[in-house]
Amino acid sequence: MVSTVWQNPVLLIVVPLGLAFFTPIIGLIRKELVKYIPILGMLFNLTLSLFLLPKVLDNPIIVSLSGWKPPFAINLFVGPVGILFSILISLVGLLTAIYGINYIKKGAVEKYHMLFLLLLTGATGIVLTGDIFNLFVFFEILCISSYALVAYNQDKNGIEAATKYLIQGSLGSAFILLGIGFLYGLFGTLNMADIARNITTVDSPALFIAMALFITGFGVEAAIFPLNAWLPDAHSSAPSTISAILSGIAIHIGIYAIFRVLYTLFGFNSIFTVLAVIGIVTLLIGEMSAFRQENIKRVLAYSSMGQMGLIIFALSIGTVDGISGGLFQIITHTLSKSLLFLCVGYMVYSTNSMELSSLNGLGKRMPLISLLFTIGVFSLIGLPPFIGFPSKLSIILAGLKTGETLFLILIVLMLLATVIEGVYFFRIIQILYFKEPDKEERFKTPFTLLFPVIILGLLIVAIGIYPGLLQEILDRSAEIFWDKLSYIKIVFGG
Amino acid sequence: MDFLYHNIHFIGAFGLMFIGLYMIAVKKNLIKKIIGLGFVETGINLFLIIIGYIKNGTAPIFSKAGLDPARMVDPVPQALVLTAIVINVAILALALGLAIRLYGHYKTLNVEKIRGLKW
Amino acid sequence: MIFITLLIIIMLIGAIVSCILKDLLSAVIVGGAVSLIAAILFYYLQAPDVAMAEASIGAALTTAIFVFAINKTKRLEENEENN
Amino acid sequence: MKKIISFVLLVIIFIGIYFAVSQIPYGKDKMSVSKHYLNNGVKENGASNIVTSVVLNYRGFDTLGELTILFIGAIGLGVVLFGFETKGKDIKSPSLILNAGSTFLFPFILLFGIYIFIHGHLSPGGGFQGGAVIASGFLISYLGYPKKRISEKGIHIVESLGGTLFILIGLLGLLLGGYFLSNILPKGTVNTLVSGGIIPLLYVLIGIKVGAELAGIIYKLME
Repeated sequence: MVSTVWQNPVLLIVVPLGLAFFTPIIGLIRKELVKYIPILGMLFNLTLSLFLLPKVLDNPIIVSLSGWKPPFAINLFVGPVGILFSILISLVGLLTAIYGINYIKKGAVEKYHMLFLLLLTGATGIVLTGDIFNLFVFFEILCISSYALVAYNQDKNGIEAATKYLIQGSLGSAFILLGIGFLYGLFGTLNMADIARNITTVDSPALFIAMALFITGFGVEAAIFPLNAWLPDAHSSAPSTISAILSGIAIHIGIYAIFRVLYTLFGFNSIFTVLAVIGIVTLLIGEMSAFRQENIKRVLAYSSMGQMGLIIFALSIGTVDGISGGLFQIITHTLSKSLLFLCVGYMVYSTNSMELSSLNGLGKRMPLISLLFTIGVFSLIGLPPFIGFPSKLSIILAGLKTGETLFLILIVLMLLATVIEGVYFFRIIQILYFKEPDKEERFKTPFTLLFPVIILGLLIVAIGIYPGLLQEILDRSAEIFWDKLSYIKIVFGG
Repeated sequence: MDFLYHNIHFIGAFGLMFIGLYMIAVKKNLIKKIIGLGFVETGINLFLIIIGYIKNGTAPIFSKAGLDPARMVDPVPQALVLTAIVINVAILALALGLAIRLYGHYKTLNVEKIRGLKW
Repeated sequence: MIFITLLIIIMLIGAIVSCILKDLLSAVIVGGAVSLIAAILFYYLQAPDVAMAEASIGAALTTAIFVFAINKTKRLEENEENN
Repeated sequence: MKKIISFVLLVIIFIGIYFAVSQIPYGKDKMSVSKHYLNNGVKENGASNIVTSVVLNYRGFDTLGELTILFIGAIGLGVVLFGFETKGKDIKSPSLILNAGSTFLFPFILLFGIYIFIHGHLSPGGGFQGGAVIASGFLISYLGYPKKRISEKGIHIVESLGGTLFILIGLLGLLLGGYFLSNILPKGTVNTLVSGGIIPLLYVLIGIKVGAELAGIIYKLME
């Protein structure tokens, strides 16, 4: 038994949590050590998740906690989607933590690293848990630590954005708790598989209200169209490392939560059409607002909003292909957007300004960063040979495969949005390369800032050239993500 | 009257939530909004406890012999509400911290006078 | 039952009063009272654990935190805010 | 105008919620999982307070998350208020009554808090309630002596140790019992102080940690 303890998936949550709890004591011993703790935790998570991936592709693992079988105790459902997300979280978390070593210098540095680790732990917990209230608890961990981190710079914008985010986000959480109350009142259990097993036994109005509450609540975090007022402010005024995490991970976790609840618990079909339309509306609004911005980080934030719409659309197509495409797009967006935010973080750090005009001619002053920025942009637009191309293609193919007129129209709108996206991103690239720089001197980039960005760039190119590497895993994940009956069967065994 | 009699607990819980949501939506003072947030959470907690209540039930504690488990109220919502109360205090403390900082920057808590905040 | 009905009505009136009051400090104190009544309701709903938690955390500590925060900001809600 | 619109919207939402609630009968027995807890909880965990059993064993993972959230709340407040200079109104020096009263009350409040969390598995109350009582003891001692502060370092050490030990006990359960947070210690006789396996132990840790964290939050907002 002892030999298998170290590969128990619960360690993915517990080890970073324990490290975060232990950090203040380490900080008392030596202050410099604190900034290496997130790296340690994420390195552990990355190794363990990569180790677990081949196993869960065959059979998802059910981990019951505190010694009782589900539904009597909380259980983790460690399926391929969960592990895939866990790999993404720990990869981006690791790279961002390395970036943060030299980037975060002012303010409560120790506390920043603790909150950073806890945010990532919360995200990991959400994707692994199989209990609806446990999901809420981890969701709160994610949200509250991001409220605090958005305010980290303590300037006017940061505090304002954090306040706005906090009020809207905690209202969303309140709705989720209310929805959980309804579900508990109807079924007397909190285990998702147990609820899913019984969900046909109740008439629809109460269930519909519960579902609406869940979509609203998680939708605040996922930035679905009418609920996304906080996003551009929060993502643009946070420190760049946190913007990368929020844009690259937190909002995807919101989407994961929505679709986990919808696929596994409710399984309604009519709502998906509505969600697909909302997704495309979010996409168009996001891209059009990004078009008008003059602040580089706000451009990226609005573009994140647009990408969220695209992912929601893909996941609401309602076929395995669509889900696979949506998951692929999540990976694309995570890698590209964190790359972009990290690059921009360095540009803003060097030029001390977030205005687009201050980026004039940076292509000559910091060639490598600008090159990587261009890779990220091309990948987001969906140009070959970068990762964005196969993912967007698979979404379009999945939509066309359904053969419905509505989806056809939506895909045309999506292509239109891509064109808008292309225009404003090419404008930035033109500013980077074809405007005359104010000064001639070159910036020197420290290695800890350069290394994560280069890794992300390499990953984008590598997966873009060999998308087949990922495709099988994604298809298998999509099957398990979508299939409610097998979820119930796996949890209860037999 | 009969309706009131049977639903008075639910009216209490949802009335509190209603007032809280109204305060968040309409009031312009940040502290008032935060008080409203507290009311919403208290209302939801009340709702959860009401769900677990059984008429003439006893508290789920076997403090003396002869208590019948079938007559006890549901312990799970109580556990959930314990969690929710603690979460609530963390959120409120953070919100008040932010309000203090915001006041330091703008010398007002009226969200309409604070530049970027559109609610 | 009548007692509980009365409590709930007082609680709701307290919440409305806290919504209307211009003086933030009084609003917060009334809010604390609402929490306290909620704690009594929890007790009558056979949840003594929750009642204790709500009374000690929800009513006492939260009110204290609010009072400290108001001490650092402004006590009165400005007049034009309520039109 | 905005008032009326919000009011109408809220009324519509709540009518919808009313229809949903009408499907959940008040005061009826709706349990499915909890039946198991009520019938077997004492046997399985040895704690006579079933709520404690649920909080610390059946749903112990939630409690770990909850502790984390309070931890985040305290740290986050530190991040938000970092380097914020005092602008609060001057506090008058307290009267003799407050001064003497707080000196006199402080140890008793502390003792009461400790009593609450040590008896968490037997009677209502537990770590969170006891921790809150302890924090209010610190609040009163502050009101009596505004100049006197407990050290922030001490608070950090206590909350950090509490959390780490909680996780270590959980991991010990994983190592010896095969499941995270499984109840590995002997259950003892029901309704005595030493019963319930790891439950009283965990509640003591939670009580200390919550007390330190809430006291820390209060101190940060007061400064």
